[in-house]
Amino acid sequence: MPPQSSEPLIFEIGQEGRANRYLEQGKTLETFLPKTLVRDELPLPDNSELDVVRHYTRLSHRTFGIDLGFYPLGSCTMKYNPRINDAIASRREFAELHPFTPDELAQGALQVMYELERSLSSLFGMAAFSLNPSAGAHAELGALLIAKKYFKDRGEMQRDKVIVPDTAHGTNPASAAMCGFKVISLHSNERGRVSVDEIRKICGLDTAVCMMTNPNTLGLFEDDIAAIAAAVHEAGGLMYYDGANANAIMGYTRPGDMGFDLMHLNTHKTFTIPHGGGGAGHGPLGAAAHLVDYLPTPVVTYDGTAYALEFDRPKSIGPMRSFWSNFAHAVRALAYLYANGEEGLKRVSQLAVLNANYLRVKVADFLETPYPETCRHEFVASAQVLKKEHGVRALDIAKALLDDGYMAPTIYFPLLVPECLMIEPTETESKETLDAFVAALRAIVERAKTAPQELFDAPVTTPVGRVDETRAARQPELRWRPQPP
Amino acid sequence: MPPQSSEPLIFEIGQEGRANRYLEQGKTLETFLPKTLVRDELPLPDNSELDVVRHYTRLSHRTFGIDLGFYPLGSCTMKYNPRINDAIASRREFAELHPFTPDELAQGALQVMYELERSLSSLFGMAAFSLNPSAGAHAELGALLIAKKYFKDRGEMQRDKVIVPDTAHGTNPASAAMCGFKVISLHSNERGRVSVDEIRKICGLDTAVCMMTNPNTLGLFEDDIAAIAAAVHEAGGLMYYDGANANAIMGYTRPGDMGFDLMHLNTHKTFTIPHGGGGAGHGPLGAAAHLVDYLPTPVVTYDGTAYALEFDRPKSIGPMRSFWSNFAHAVRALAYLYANGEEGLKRVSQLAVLNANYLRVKVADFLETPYPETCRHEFVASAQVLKKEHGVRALDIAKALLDDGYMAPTIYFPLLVPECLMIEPTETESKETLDAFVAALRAIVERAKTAPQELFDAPVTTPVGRVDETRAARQPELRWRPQPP
Amino acid sequence: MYAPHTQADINEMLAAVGVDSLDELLRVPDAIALKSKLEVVPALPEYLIGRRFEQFAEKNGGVNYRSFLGAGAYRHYAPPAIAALAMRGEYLTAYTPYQAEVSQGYLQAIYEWQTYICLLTGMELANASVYDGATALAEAAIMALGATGRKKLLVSRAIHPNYRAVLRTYCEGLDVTLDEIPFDAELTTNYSALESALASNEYAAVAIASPNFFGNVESPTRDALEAIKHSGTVPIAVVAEALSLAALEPPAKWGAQIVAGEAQSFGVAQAYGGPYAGFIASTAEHMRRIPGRLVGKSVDNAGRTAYVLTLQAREQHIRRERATSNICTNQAHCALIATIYLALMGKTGLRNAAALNLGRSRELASAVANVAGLTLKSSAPFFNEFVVDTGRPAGEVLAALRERRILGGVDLGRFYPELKSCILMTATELTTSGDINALATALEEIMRAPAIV
Amino acid sequence: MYAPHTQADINEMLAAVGVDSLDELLRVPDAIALKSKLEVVPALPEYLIGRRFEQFAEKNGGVNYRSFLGAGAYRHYAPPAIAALAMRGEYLTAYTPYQAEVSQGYLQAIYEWQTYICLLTGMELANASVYDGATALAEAAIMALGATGRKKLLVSRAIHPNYRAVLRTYCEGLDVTLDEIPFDAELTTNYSALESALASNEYAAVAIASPNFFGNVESPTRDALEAIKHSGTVPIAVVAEALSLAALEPPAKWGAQIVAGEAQSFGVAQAYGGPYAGFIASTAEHMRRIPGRLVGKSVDNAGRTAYVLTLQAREQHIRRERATSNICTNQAHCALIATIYLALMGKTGLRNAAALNLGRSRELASAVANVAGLTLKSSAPFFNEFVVDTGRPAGEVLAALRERRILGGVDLGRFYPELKSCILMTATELTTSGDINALATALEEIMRAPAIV
Ligand SMILES: Cc1ncc(COP(=O)(O)O)c(C=O)c1O
Ligand SMILES: Cc1ncc(COP(=O)(O)O)c(C=O)c1O
Repeated sequence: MPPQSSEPLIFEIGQEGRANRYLEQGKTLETFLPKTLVRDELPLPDNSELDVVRHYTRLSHRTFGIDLGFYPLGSCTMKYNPRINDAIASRREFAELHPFTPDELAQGALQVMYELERSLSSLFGMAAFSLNPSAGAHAELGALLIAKKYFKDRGEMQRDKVIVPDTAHGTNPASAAMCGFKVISLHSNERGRVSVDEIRKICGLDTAVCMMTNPNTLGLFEDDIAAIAAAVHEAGGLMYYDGANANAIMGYTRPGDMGFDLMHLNTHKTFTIPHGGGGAGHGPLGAAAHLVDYLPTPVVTYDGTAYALEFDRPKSIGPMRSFWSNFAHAVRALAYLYANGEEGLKRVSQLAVLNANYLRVKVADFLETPYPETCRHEFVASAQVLKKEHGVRALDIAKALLDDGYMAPTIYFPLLVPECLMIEPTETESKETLDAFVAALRAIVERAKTAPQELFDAPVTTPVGRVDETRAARQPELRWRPQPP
Repeated sequence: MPPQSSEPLIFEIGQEGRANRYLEQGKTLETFLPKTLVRDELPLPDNSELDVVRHYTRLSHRTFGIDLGFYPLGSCTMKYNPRINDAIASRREFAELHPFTPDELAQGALQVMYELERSLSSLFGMAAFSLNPSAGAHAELGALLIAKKYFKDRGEMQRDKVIVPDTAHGTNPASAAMCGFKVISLHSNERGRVSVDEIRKICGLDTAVCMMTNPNTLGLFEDDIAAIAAAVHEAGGLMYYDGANANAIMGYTRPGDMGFDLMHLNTHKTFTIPHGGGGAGHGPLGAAAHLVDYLPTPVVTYDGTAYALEFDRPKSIGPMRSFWSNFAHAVRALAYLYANGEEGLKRVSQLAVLNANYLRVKVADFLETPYPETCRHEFVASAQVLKKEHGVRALDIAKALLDDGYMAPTIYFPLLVPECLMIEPTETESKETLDAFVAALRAIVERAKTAPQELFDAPVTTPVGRVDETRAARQPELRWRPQPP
Repeated sequence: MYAPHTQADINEMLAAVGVDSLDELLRVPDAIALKSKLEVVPALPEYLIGRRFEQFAEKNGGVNYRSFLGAGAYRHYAPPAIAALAMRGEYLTAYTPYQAEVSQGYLQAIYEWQTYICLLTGMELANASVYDGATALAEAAIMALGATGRKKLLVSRAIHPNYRAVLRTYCEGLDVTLDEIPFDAELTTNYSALESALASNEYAAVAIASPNFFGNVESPTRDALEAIKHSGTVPIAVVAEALSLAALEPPAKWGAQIVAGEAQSFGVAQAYGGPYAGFIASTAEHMRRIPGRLVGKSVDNAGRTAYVLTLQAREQHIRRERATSNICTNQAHCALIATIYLALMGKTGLRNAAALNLGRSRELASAVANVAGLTLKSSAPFFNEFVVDTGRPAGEVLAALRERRILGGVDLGRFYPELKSCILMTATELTTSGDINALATALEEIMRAPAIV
Repeated sequence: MYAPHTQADINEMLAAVGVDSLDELLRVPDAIALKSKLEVVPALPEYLIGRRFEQFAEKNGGVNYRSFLGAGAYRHYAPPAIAALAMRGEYLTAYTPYQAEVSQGYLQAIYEWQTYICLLTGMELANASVYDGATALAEAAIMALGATGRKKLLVSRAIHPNYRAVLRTYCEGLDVTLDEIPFDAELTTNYSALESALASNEYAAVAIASPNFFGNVESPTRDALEAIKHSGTVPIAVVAEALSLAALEPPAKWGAQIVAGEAQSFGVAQAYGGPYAGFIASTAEHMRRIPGRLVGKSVDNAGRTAYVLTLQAREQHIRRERATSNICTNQAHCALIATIYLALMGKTGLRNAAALNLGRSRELASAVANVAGLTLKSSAPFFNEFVVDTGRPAGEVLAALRERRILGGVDLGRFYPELKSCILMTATELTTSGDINALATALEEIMRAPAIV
């Protein structure tokens, strides 16, 4: 198609009164409400269904998703989103079920949640999960609220420190702060890992929680995890597992076995919930036995005959969202579990790790890989040398990849690696795709040396060129405004 | 998105054994069949679901549809395809209904067909419709088979001529030929119409059928149609109405009232069945009372209690397709009728004609319009002058429009207008869209005069440039071939 | 109505055109002007349209029955990925790809479809689709008539009765005689009858279906094939259950020159009979006689690979009454669905699906054969359907099954007077053991009762 | 499993990596290695997954009942065009648009969403979504806490109980005190209580919902508004039924500085509670405290309009523990759905939908009020829900309705001990007269019988 040079805003098209006939014609608002309560203007555009369809179809052509190409966004596990999951979640018996439907008339939904919860608990070695949190960060918050309540119950309210490695995702410290915890940032050692000694050094009576992900965001397995957990526990603290990288461990080890007391999962990562342009996610929150009573409500129970939502849990931190769960995503996640079973999930992790290592060794050929050892589901490369020698940054490489039809890797994270490119291929990509990506990346690195300006100018084939972020932040324009008449 | 330079064929990707797990693993074929019957090779590619999704998503980005922009393809009525119709047709109670389901268990489907049939009969003044034919051309064939049988029954087998105006669509003469009729091509008069005198002159004892569309493919209403019909009838012939242009007349006149004995509809035109890249269509075939018994089978009946498929109709020409109808399209067509009702359908024709005339007067500003009078749902313009003076043909204009994000009008049809552009906007386009199209076309005509080479080179922004049709025809490559191993 | 016009738009546009009213624009001579009120279904807002069709849907109770129906329309698994792709607006709302430059995606998909059909049938070329299996047979016959200049057609009586009926309809127009070859006791084509019929050298084509209507795999005898060759008759293979092509020797193997088939099995909804996707494949010699669209590979003005509609000189919009066919709108979208289905299933998946059909139908056959009073009518190898003789009017047995919410199959008496006691039963990969057991139990009960007639 | 690897691929890749086996790549210290068998649901081929969930679906009988449930999740008409667009793969399979150049479509859609929320609420700016209505309230409270530096919050007890419960959960983390203002007999906020509470000047924010949980439109008194202003408290408006914004004066009108709301009503499926789309809108002064993503308009290197994520310095991935919120993944796709819904409905359609809700709910209210023994608890103007007093345990009445396949509404005793005899009943544009008559008839019957307790 001819690339549309630009698409007007929906507010810039349409005509008042160009209404679609979805409903019958009702009476005026004033028939039912005192005039003083009725708003007198509502400056929204009226558009024909055709024009709306065209608008959002065209916008979709300006949007890159996994369905269009390789999406190696590190830490985000952008794997294939099976269409059966959407088809199932769209069934009216799920989509039209009201959250206040009495339990006995929602047994199917409750069973979905129960089977998912039980499977996750077994798969990750937790006593139970709550499906309440809406995403990973939300579950982190829930976990820290649990920790806070737990220590309060134990009369250990002095525990106000949360240990967060420097490789941790920004949500970890942010969640800690939302619970009033002080964040202790922990430097990774030269192996890119948390060192037991460091942990032992900083752990103490003020330690509430140590938040870790394993493998960490460098893609490296924290092999001292058992000792770390022991140290934290010995100091009286709790271990929290950030499950964003769970795609690397299934069938090989479990957070519960590593010594974690609490954890979350991002089902939108590990279990193929479509990321939807930024959400909605789904963040099941798991707890070991001693913390199960604190999980957010409601929890799904099964008495051998019927499933039920249990709200009355005195120790619980309470609910974290309007209604029970991002249920449609629980449906998708369970469908994915059924597509795999135990063996399949193990295979998922195996091939995710294989793909990452294969990419790693290939990329190491022409880009610095600061941690040249077996990685798990992802690895980091660095453009530090390129920057020094040719002025080409990770950002430039990222933009050049866009021109080749690839989504860019995560860049500038984790923070400890300068000019970082964090690459996570996932298991659903084929060797051919990886080989093609390597070839493209190699060519870009070549061009960085011979024609760096080309990379500064990239991307050039995309609907727009490099966007001015500074201007956006300096002169924020966050909305369209109606023209004064 | 970066425009993909090209997309490999599905046969050029994949690996043997890269299988998706849709079904459980069965036994080998040889378990069930003698080895001699089992084929030994099946050279189809195995691809992951992800790769298939990417492939056809990318191909969709290289495909223009109404959803992406204005599609003024004359004679094709490319109006908006309402999504509710697809949603309804996809319901499992329709989509999974087997054609041999006993009538009493398919009453809903039969009622859909019955309501559609009754509505069409009333709307177009026919005694009955058969929903059997699969598209317009198929219905034409059915109509001519009816004529043949009718004349045979009447002992008038000498009637072997079918009169077809030169403005007629190619399917008309082609259908006539498939029934062994000789085609008499009739020149339009200077008003772009069939003249009664001509008709009187050629009608006679050998006249079987006169096939006309009204408005004709020039978009002009055949105002002498009653006299023409009378002349044909007087000579003992039958009148056939090609309903491709029915979008122009609803609520104003009916083929039955004009004197037609047989007619078809293209529900994929008038009633918003998605054209689907070339089909499937749906071609209800209508007949006046004296020909009803000849309609193809089955016909849906209603006895006041139950609906039934009637097969036993001794005079019928028989069935024209494997099963009853393109039923999913009958569902869509009926849904569209419900969205309109009588008043709405009249409005459809009004606004289709208004849009066409508005475009006509605007385009007449800068392009020759050979018939400068009120048109109906479409009109023709001509690039004859541009060709003479600047060498720019209708084809070049069409290709330049593609660069502006428009589908090209129908070109080089009808045949009697040199360098013809046949433009049908339909009623679902807004004035703004028409104005923008006019501006684009005006600019192209300007460029034709000032920079004709630009038009010869067009299109330049599309996934490929002008395609070599001659080479395709001279060295036909109609398929991919496996590489010899 | 879906029209975007405000009253202001209309006024402005009328003024631009220079008329006062819409009625003025649409006026027709008074004699033919519509005067009466119509009887069209009433206008409903969209949400009520949905409800109206929900009511219709609820009256299609058959979809909730256990079903052993097949006979030309098959219940196969269609992965949801198909709809997610095929229902994309670009595909749905495009028309025939006349403008190749903005239709490369669809053109390529059709080129892939043509290739899939070639690979499955073993033929040299295939077209972009015809209406369905029955019209594919009719169009194939027309190709043969044109190629031979003869005026007679020969078809096996074991071809789907609906296909033969459609061919008969077409033959009336073509002034062609249609003769039928009987089938033998094993419910396969009687090849010696075929041989003798061909002795006259008068037939343009001979058509054989495999699997035939009874589900049986046909194996034309050497002598029959010899007779076909000798008589200059064009051999046409008919394939109504395209999934069988994944398992059985392709028609090219026994020398078919044209294959006429139905691709509904490849992910296309049963939809009470349509739309489906007919296909025609042939040897190279028939290239210029093949009906309908053909997509060819070419290059653009920069030498890049590009696809385009080609050999249009065969078609009605160019050749009018001298065209090879009148077909214009075809079944492109169904062909697209089938193409995506084939891409998703792949060779491995397709062969496995075929194997499951073979297995399930054999499971069904032995369950049914175990019921006292029921016999399998043939011992020929079959694909996924077969004929059961009930020894009593089949309609009676089927009605009794219906009371048990089972659609037991197709009553063959409907098509073959001599098979009034027989049912055509089908099992696919979606037939469960539960279905089969329920049917067997029901049949046990029914067959224990004495026949009514 | 959806992984494409053939054994040959795996072997080749292992060799390239230089290890012998997959186990070697994934090995973990023995102490933590998984040794036991797991209890995960079994693997099924895709067609059986569909069947499994069909079984689950059939056990959600509630969807087939006549329903008068609302209370924060509403059944509104969602035109099928929404799904056709929103479920397109580009939207579905994108993530947060970090790379603006290949995300212009989604960025623009979110920019449109932000604008729609501003236009509907009358506020200056809006974010790209938060999890849902309840967390929107919590995040709004955090904004106010930050803006004022205070440690107390005041909320009307007529705010959705679930929202208040979530706020309570958050307050535990924030070490903040949460106080509630009672509602009066008319089931609207007691504004004199509000006034007195604010006298202390200790509250960071005061939150009021309109329509409130009982469906009633709130009209803060002049004195109350004065008190809010005077006390330096941030006024937060809560909107759980966003469709009401099409009919009622926007919260900006009474001086709300932050609006926390739920956009589920805009075409988002009820889906047993999620995912929905929370939104936060505010006056300009709170711009740098707003949580989550914000899309801004900018230009590209050629000066063309371009959209981009902006003001990221507020966010956790930049600011870590000093971020305004921890939110990362939000509810973008639900916001997209709502945006498309709003585009399709338009001003005209939205106002009409609101009018139909007003009308239907009044029809329902009078039908119910006509039943002997039932009274409407309030005479305040309401949007599409209202409270009915049954004079007996509401749970009993609802159970009796359930036996008649009716979900009569929400038992308010669940949340308010003093309203044990009350039901919150909702009608939307999809509630039919048939529904209302069926409910009224059932209630007549039920209320004729003596109360059990
Ligand atoms: C390592 C890590 N932790 C936590 C999160 C936060 O999860 P969510 O975005 O679901 O809130 C992410 C997500 O991007 C992450 O990558
Ligand atoms: C005027 C006219 N007649 C007949 C036809 C043939 O109809 P169909 O393509 O449905 O077979 C067409 C379609 O293009 C047409 O435009």
